[in-house]
Amino acid sequence: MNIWSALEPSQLINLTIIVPLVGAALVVLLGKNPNLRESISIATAVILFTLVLGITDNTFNQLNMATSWVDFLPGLNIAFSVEPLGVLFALVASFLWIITTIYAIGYMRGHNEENQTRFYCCFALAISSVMAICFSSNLLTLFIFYELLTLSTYPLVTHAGNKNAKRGGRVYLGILLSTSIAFLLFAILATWVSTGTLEFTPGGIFTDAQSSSLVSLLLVLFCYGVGKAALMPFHRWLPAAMVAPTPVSALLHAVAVVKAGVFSILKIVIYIFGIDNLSQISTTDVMLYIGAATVLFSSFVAMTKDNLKARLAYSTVSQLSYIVVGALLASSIAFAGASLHIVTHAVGKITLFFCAGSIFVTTHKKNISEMASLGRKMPLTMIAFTIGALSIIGLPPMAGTWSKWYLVVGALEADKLIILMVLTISSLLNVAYLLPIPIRAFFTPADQRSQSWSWSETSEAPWPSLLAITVTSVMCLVLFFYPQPIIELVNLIPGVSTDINGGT
Amino acid sequence: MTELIDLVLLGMLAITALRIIFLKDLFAVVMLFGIYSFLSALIFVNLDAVDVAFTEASVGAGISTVLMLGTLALTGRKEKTNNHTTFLPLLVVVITGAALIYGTLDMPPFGDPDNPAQQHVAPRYIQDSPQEIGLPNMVTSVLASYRGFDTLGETAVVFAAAIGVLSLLGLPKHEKAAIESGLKSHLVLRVVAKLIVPLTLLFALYVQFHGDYGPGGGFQAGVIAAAAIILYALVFGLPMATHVIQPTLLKALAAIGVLIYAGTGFASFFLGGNFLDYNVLASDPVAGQHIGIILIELGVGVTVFAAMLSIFYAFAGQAERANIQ
Amino acid sequence: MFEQHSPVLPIILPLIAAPICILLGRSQLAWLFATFISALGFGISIGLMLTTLDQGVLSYSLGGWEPPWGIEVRVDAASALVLCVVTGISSLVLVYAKESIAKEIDSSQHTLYYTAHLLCLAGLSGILSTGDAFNLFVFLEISSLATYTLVSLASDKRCLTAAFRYLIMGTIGATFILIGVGMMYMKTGTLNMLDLAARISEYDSSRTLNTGLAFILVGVSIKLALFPLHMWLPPAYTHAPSAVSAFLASTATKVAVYVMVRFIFTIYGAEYVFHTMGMDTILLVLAIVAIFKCSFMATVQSNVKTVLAYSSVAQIGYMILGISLVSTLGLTAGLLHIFNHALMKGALFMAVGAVLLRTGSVDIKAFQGLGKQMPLTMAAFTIAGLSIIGVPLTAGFVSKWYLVTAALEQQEWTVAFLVLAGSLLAIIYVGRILEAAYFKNPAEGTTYKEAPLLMLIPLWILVFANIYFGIDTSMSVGAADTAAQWLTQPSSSPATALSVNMGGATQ
Amino acid sequence: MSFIVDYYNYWIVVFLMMAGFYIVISANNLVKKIVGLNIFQTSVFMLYISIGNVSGGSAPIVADGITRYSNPLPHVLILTAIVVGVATTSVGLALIVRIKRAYGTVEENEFEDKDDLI
Repeated sequence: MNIWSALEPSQLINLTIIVPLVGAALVVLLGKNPNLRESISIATAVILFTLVLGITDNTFNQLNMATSWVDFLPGLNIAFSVEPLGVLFALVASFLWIITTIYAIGYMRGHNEENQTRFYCCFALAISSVMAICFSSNLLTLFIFYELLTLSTYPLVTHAGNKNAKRGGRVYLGILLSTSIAFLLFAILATWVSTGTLEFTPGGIFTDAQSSSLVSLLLVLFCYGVGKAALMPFHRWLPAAMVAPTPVSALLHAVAVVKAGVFSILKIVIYIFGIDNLSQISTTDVMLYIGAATVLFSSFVAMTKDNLKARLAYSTVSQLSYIVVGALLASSIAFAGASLHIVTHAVGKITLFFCAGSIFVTTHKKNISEMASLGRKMPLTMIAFTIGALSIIGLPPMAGTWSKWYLVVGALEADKLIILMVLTISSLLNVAYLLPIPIRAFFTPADQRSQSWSWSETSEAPWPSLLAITVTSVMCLVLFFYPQPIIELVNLIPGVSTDINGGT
Repeated sequence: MTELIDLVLLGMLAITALRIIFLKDLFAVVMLFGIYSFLSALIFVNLDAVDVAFTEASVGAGISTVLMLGTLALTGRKEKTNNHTTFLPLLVVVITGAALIYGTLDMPPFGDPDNPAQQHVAPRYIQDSPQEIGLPNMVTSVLASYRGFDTLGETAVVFAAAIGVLSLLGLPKHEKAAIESGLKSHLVLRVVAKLIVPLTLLFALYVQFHGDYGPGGGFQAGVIAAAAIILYALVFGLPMATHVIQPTLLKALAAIGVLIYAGTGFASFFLGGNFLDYNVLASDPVAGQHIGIILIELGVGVTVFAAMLSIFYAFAGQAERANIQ
Repeated sequence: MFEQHSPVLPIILPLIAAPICILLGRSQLAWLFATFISALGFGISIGLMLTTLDQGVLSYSLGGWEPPWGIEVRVDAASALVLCVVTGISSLVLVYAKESIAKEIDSSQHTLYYTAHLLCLAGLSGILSTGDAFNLFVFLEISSLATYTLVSLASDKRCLTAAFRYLIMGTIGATFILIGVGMMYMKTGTLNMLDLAARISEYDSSRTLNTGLAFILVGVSIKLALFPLHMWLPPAYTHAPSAVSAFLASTATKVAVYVMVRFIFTIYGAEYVFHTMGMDTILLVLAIVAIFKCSFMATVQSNVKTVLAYSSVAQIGYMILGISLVSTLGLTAGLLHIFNHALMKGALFMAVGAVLLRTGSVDIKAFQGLGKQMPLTMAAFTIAGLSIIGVPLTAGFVSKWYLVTAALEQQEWTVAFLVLAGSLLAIIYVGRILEAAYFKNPAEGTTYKEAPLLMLIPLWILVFANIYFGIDTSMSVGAADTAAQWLTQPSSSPATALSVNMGGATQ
Repeated sequence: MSFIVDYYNYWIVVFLMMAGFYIVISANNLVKKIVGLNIFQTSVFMLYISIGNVSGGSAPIVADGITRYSNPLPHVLILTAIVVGVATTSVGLALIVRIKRAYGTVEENEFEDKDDLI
């Protein structure tokens, strides 16, 4: 599993950040030759994934990996170290990058997009930032790459370059930069001034020396400061970002960027506040209920959207809040559920986005109302869509089952029945806004003629895209039957366990 | 007695200033300003500041007034009435004035020899400078030696002003203008001017080199010499003047004056002293001081003469242009 | 042999070079010579910086007369830091100027431009190095006169009214400083800064000294364009030639901030200014109003140079805010922002100058589509713009970090939040320009070439400096921190020959 | 009474300064502004010279039989300041000449748009 065992473990971290950068540079250099450019993209993605696998292997072997780049300020440096939660996220992001690149080749060519070099280059830059966020060992490093991620995805969001793209980009950048500067940076600085450290430390860094009101305030600031987690009312950027080409929406706005947001919240909760201390903070419940409200409210909004990508976007907002809720339940098992949800939601939602993109490329249809009887034309795509939707809803035999299960158990353990109800209602709402799409595609005839269906009717998306869709939908199934490695990884997170009552 | 004269002069100044505020005729305003300058020069004399009085008279009442008149000739002599609100400026002035009055309440009494200002640094200039520098005029000693760096800066300011005016207005080309200019038709003026100009130049030289012993020095001398040429230009016309002293030469002279001054400073470098340390210029420190002061006063004189004259040329050149048009 | 004279060289080299430029006559020669002198000054300044950090304060007696009788040039870490900024920016701007002024200034005046630039540089260096309060006034006037000239060199007639307004305001400011220095002299009998400090500390409070301080602070505030005395700055920076805007925006106001620091911390002492007079609250409020009012003004301008000018006033607010926090950390933040802001604003104005050169306009419409047509220039503008916003890995982020930390250290939570909120406005005004550059299409049928190499090189040097000092902060923060420590606790600065001297002088 | 004798000089000087300052900020005509600036500065010079005055002293030029001299330092400072003043004046006036040529007026309220207002 670890083909990089010859290298020193800490070098692996550097490589995960640098390899995508090199990839980006090569993409720019080879921009004139599309075949070469895209081969490089895939090769980089594959290398990156093997690197992350190597890191995963080392993590299971309890090897410490840490590296420090520069001393930014006295007592504060840009440094990286590996911990299980980060590995989990890195695995998801790097694996799905391969798939997305394959998909993107089909999509971008099928759609004859312009500026493809810029697209692949920024994509690699964004992944590099994501890796740095995964392995950041202090808040400063996290913040720096969080901002770089925002900036490197901005050109992707505004890829089309038209008026809509500009408006979307404005909202995107405006909300993400504003919240991060006004709240997140403020919270980080306040933490720095009051505790003198920003290191991610198991059990948290706040002690009795900090007043409880300060810590409560900081929790709110952190939750809202991480605008990428799309907690209401700062969720508007995510639907706005849907002007981007679908591969971007798929990877970044269903996986990398938004997950970087919730990942940051998870990391802050566990390593800055500490799960155990969470219940003593007065604002935890406030944020918890705001998260719960976001879950419900955005599900309702999703139901009203006819545009498929917009509906998926609001669904993402809702699902992200699951993770926030899981983090703030102050229960070890809920936290495990939240961590797992990063993985399961990622494979489920990326499948849905891939399908949406394929539909758009093949039929140029954006709206759900136009998709009647699409199952005749794109049966494979629509089957994949069904699988993804079931996973998001959390029905067996799909991956989403596990994370929802743990979240529900966590809510019970924390004695928060309201949250339990919210989770249940939200699952029903998921059914209500996701399942009608495949049902409509398969069972509503477009017109009155009722010929029997034959293969010749089909016109699927280009084969690379189809391949990607197949892989992710299979993943949804595989992760249901074989979730063990992931769960083991989650159990390595200090203070987190999938066993009831915190395990042993 | 001194106090009484002081009081009377100050009263006259106050009246002049008030009149200037309300007058709309700019020509009168500028003339009143000249009077204001002269009156303040008198006050300076009364307060024993003879060098300052000399300078104020030649600069404030002389050069500044001439330049203002030159400007008025180009811009018109009437200030137009305006509907500006006077409330805000008045408020600002009253507040500033009140702050100053508040500040005066703690000031050491006027003229008291025991004031801090007279106690700390100044006594050395009064007691030791005649020995250390060897000059009777303490003002020159302080100006040229103890605070010679200030004076270098001052020379640079004059040079900068010349650069500024030249870049804004440009120098007149020295060529015979097609039309008659100046006041050549007035015989009396011509004769008087012919008499006065050389005398003034001679006086300038006297002021230049006598500054060590009495009031005067490079700055005043430069201004006076410039005034002589200005008079010449006024009577015989700018083209004649530019023929005598070419504008490009003036530009070079202004630069050379600064170079003489700074060069003296650099000479101290090479002779092992600090910048502007004249002691090292000769074997005997006092002699060295003397050489140094003569050199830098020369630098000041040359720069001021050239700068003031070229500024005048620039203004006069504008007026000439306006006349031609 | 010049080493012992190094404290005075940054002043007199440009001072003597200016008349030589006039004598050289040809503008090409003048350009080469001025650039050489400026670069030499930069080298000496860096040397001074290293020496002061290593050995402490350098003192040099002009004319061999020991202070307080003679004039002293006194270079400490604070002076050396700003000196490096001024000479460094000046060198880059001079390199940049050759191509830039070719279009903006009439060719007959190029030599005058270089001369005025050198005079301005000499004046600014003099202000930074002198240890004498009156000498400071003289150098202030040299730099001011040169500045008025520089501003008025542009071909647009509006530069004239801008320069005139600047002249009137600037002279009022200088005269206020003169009044203040006079009042200080009246109570102490000395003009040397250290000597003044020693003698002022004998007074608990004195009306004359209070008034003197008030006049000096108001005068300096005009010079540094502190809100609401900033009205001269936007037109001056808007209508001046681009090279001049780039130079002034990154040096002139910074030097004025330095003067304020000098008067507050060295001469009067923070105790007197902030406790006895309660100036900190006033400065703090003005700084915050400046940040918001002027950032907002920047968001509604259509002339990009005006946008940058208003942004400058807002950024000056940040510097003053650092000072008004009355702590070593706050002062460090203020000094650091002087350094960092020079890097960003210099780069921004240079980029705009390049646009002006190619398109002939600096209206925001002129930026449409430039992202494709002048990619290098606009990339530089983007990075410098991100630095203004305070995005991580740029110099601007480091400034913000220190400012907020300093505010939080003083338990000023609201202030800390406002500092960050202020940068949100920067997102808007920078974003508007970037949107025009990257999303709008250029007007029909216009194609512009990339800026000439001689402009791109200094521009990109500044951009790289923005990134470098955003990542490796040891140099900039180290110098600012040392400077702030010495300013706030004079006793912690290494003993020097002069302080021994002074013991005798103040008897 | 001695209070008044001690300070009348300063007070009148303050009045003169403020008269000059008022002209600078209230005048509509640019030339008049410059005149005001000169009056303002000249009055400040008087403040300095007053500081250096010593009752019963004489001009600071060594002469036999005189023991008490006025303070030469303020004189030196003001010599420099006067020069600075005339330098500023000449540049200001040159600007006015150019403004007149460019705008056709030197009255502040007659400039074309708000941006040009001084």
